Amino acid sequence: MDPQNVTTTVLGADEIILNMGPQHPSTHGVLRVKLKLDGEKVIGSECIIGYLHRGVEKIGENRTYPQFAPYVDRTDYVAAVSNGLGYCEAVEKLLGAEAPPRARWVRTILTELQRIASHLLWLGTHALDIGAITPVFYTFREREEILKIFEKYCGARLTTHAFRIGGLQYETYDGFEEEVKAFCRDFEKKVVEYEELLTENRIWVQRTRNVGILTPQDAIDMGATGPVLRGSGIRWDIRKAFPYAAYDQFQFDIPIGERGDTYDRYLVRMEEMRQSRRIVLQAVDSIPEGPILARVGKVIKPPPGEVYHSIEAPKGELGYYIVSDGTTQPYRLRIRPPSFINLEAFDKMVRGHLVADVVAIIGTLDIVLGEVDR
Amino acid sequence: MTLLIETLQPWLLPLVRILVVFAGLSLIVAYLVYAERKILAHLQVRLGPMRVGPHGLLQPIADGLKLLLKEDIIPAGADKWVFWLAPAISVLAAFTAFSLIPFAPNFYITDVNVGLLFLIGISSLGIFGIILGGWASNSHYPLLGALRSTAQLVSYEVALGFSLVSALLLSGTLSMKGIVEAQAQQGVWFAFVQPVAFFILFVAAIAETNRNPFDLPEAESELVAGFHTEYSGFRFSLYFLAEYAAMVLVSSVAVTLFLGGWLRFFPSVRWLDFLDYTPVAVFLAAAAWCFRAVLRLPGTREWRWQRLLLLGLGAGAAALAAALLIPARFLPDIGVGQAPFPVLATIQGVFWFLVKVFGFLFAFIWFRGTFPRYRFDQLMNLGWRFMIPVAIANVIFCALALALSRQLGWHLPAALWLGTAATLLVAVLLRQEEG
Amino acid sequence: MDEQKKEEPKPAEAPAAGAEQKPASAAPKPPAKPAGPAPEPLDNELVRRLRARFGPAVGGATLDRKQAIVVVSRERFLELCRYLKDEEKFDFLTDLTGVDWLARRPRFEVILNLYSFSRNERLRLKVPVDDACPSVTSLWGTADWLERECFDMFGIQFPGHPGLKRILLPDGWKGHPLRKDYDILKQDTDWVRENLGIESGQ
Amino acid sequence: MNFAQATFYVLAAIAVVSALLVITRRNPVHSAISLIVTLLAVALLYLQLQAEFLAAVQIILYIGGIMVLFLFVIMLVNLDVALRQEQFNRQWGIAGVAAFLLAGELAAVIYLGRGTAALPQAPPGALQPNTELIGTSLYQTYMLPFEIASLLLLVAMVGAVLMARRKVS
Repeated sequence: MDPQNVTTTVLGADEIILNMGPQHPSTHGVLRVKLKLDGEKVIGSECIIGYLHRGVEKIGENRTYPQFAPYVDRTDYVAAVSNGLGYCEAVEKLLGAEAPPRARWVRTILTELQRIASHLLWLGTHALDIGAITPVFYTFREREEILKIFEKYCGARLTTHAFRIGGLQYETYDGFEEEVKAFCRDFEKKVVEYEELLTENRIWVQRTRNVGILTPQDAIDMGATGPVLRGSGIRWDIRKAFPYAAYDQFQFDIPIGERGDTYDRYLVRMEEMRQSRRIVLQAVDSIPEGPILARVGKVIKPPPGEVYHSIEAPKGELGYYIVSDGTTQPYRLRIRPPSFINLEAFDKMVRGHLVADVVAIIGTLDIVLGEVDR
Repeated sequence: MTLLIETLQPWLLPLVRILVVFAGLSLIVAYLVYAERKILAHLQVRLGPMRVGPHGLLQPIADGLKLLLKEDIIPAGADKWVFWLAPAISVLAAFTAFSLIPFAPNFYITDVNVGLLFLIGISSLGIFGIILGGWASNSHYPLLGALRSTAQLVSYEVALGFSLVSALLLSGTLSMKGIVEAQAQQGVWFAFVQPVAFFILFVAAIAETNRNPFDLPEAESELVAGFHTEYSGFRFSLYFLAEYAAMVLVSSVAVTLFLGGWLRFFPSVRWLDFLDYTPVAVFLAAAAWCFRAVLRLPGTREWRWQRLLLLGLGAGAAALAAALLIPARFLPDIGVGQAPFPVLATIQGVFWFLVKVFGFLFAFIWFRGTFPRYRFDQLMNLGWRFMIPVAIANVIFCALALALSRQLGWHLPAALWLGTAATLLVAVLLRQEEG
Repeated sequence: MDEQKKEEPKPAEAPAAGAEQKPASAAPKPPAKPAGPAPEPLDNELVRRLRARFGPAVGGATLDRKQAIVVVSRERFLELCRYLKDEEKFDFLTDLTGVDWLARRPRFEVILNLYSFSRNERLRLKVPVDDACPSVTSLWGTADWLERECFDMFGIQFPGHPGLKRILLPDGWKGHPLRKDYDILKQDTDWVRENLGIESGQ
Repeated sequence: MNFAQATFYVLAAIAVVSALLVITRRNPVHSAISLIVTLLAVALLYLQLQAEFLAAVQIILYIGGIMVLFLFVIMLVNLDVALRQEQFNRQWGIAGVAAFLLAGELAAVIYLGRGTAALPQAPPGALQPNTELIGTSLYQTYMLPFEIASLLLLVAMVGAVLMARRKVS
């Protein structure tokens, strides 16, 4: 009963090539998508990326290990803490060092807060793309509280550079635990608030159910990780599979979806925020005393060799593959960007849907172009 | 001189009315934008415009000026004439339609015996503004936006038309004024005996004005700005004006047809007659609020102007309240009959009308802050597979109820309610079939 | 931009050996910096099975920082990948990238990071190549963009790839920036001048 | 010439000129706009004849409904192709002659029949409730033809839908 489709076929009107982006409100930065349309139906797509390419990996080869740490904040710039954690742990592994317990606990807390902040940003913008203009203000209100904690801890809100190789950059500030707890206490009610706006909303469900379905087989084939993979029903999380930081100490669940559609990914991320809160609460109650920095020496000079270390970043598996030649600079530094690889599944998800679903699918992939393009 | 006045005599009063209506409308539209920004802001835990004037009250004027002074850009590949013409059509259609709205028993521009039909006709011309604007821009986004809105408007106009029919059946006239009078005479607003029609009208009105959750033609996250993507400055402001004027228009139509137009709440309940004095009470309350605010302001020199302004506003409101209560014998006959307070009686209608219209507009804004956006096919499904069948069923049952009451002497409201129940049954069945 | 000299840090063409993910033998963690962890030979079930099946195509196998690395020759690479995916259940291609060993022959290494959900185990494959490496897009959909990126950055060809073209850099760009002989300050000035209308993007 | 006459001539001129534009414009959208203007002018003429209902229906159906769909379709088909096509084909000479003959015939008929067809002046007020009059004549006097006409339209509609349907494979 779609009058447009009917007319299009009968008159044999041409397919339209629609260019979305790189300047488009809902391509989340400078993604450019070329859509082949039949009426409003997408029959093909191509992502054109690289508008934000800054050669981060090349820079990595030309900086010493500590010098490069701030750069990783600028890949996925809405989850800088997670990036920093991944990089620092990778270099620590390369060195054969391990951060002391206190550092690992604080790292866990901050990283989980960062996951909440990243998911909040995703939720707000995703809802905005689908036309609900209010949640974004609510989510930013809570994200602000997290950013305040970051700011108090390390002086920066976005590109935090919170950790350093071997442990923490700074000792926690006075009242850190209380503020984190206060945030967690409030946050429980706030999640309910978002869910009230969206979860049961007929239009929201209609717009996200059965949109952008990614089957488990496809998800694995396309290398999807993080909430995208879990939304497709695969219970896999690096925090459980290869525990890092202090995750093996805490209890939390890995939510998964059933159908692999946009609505499932939405539910998965909402539950992940709750689980993150749970982890933070456990961690903040048990921060051990002790040093915050391992003895890694003033000059970071890992022995020759190579390492691949990955963490469960908010967007998915964030991996660092570092090859050392025994000097103070990495010989090769590769970042495995979750956004980049998740975005690859876009074409598979978008075919057969309408233009309106394209923005829903871009939103549900939760990409950050700084990381896609590096 | 007298000759001139005599020739102009038949034109003078209508002309004044036209001027008043259009000036008032422009003001209402400008402040509707402000109200929308403020209300949305407060729904979203922020403040909204605060800079221009106290609480941003002059913001609409600043915005208007800015838009007027901006460079007028016509895209290179655009069809200049059509590009120029399109926004004008939109505005013209939206504003002309107001000439048929009766704001009060004695305050309207014209009353035609096919008023409602004309109104639908004129407002349907507004589509051309959108479709031609989208086409003339010679760009994909506007074209898609225009196609979407055409399909949407044409579809929802059907449901809208059917929902109007039941009001016509009940009142037996197409004249807008006649419809309100019929409601006064039958002692019930049609919304209470035709709730389904009222609901469909409301939903279709949102769709017709491209408002959330049906704002697909200008869905900014998908089509940038839809049909007016390529428009800027003055032309853009025309579209903007047309959109908000259309909002006021559909609210006015809904109020006239289903909420008793200028009638106050429960017009036939005698002991509620004191409600007639609500305008006075409102002005007095405004005055009281101003005076209280003056008292609460700090008494220092730098607040002098604010105090003076508030005092002036309070005095003005109080004076208006007093003016409303000028007894009849101090005034020349202004044609309101035997009312004890002629000024009050004149203001009454417009006051209640505006109150109801603002109720509607608030709902529009509230929806925008609450709902996500429908997808195009969902919108079409909703329109064609649900709203139109239900609207048709409602018309049929409404006509049946009327026939029953006329031929067999059934109690009319009861018969109508029975019809409504039957319609709701149809709606439920349709829903189930879909789900 | 320190060029890689003679002293290859690492196993690449190192001898055969084995072990696996087991923390058994390898890499304790002496916190002191100079010693540090070092690569050591690996000889486990998987490697043995691979050797039995593919013989000389399987080069060195090492365990570096508890991570299994197997060097594979280009010729039977695709076959080996299929085996790994179908028989050994390494169904997830985590990452595919390259390393430029400027002085070595073959010059490049293509690195594949495989993961198996059922075994919860990672495996790193290294394919020494000069200019071309068989594409694995037929096995893992992920490889599409990753191989394009590898081509973009290193200029390694992937025969069998459905549409090998640049992905991060503009299509007309000259040079492959992650090669070691591509200075960090270098850029395709002609392209910049032509397309951006400026002298330099720095 | 009084005010009413002046209005009539102005509207008639607009209708004729825009009707000419409809067939001479190269761009179909411009033609459609001209057609809208023609229809609008005709609607205003109805209004002048105090046939308000007819005028309103003309606007709603022809302009608000049909013309919107016209434009809709025009936008969906590829305009560039249409623009490049010949607008007049080889038969236009013959068509012109035929049109000329027809016009002559019409003029002759009007000229010969002058006086016989003079309509009596309608009594004032007779046309007042014209909505009801139309309703009565449509649904009572001419019930059968009306229903036959609507049936025909329904058939046409069903046929169009059937033809437009995608072949389900």
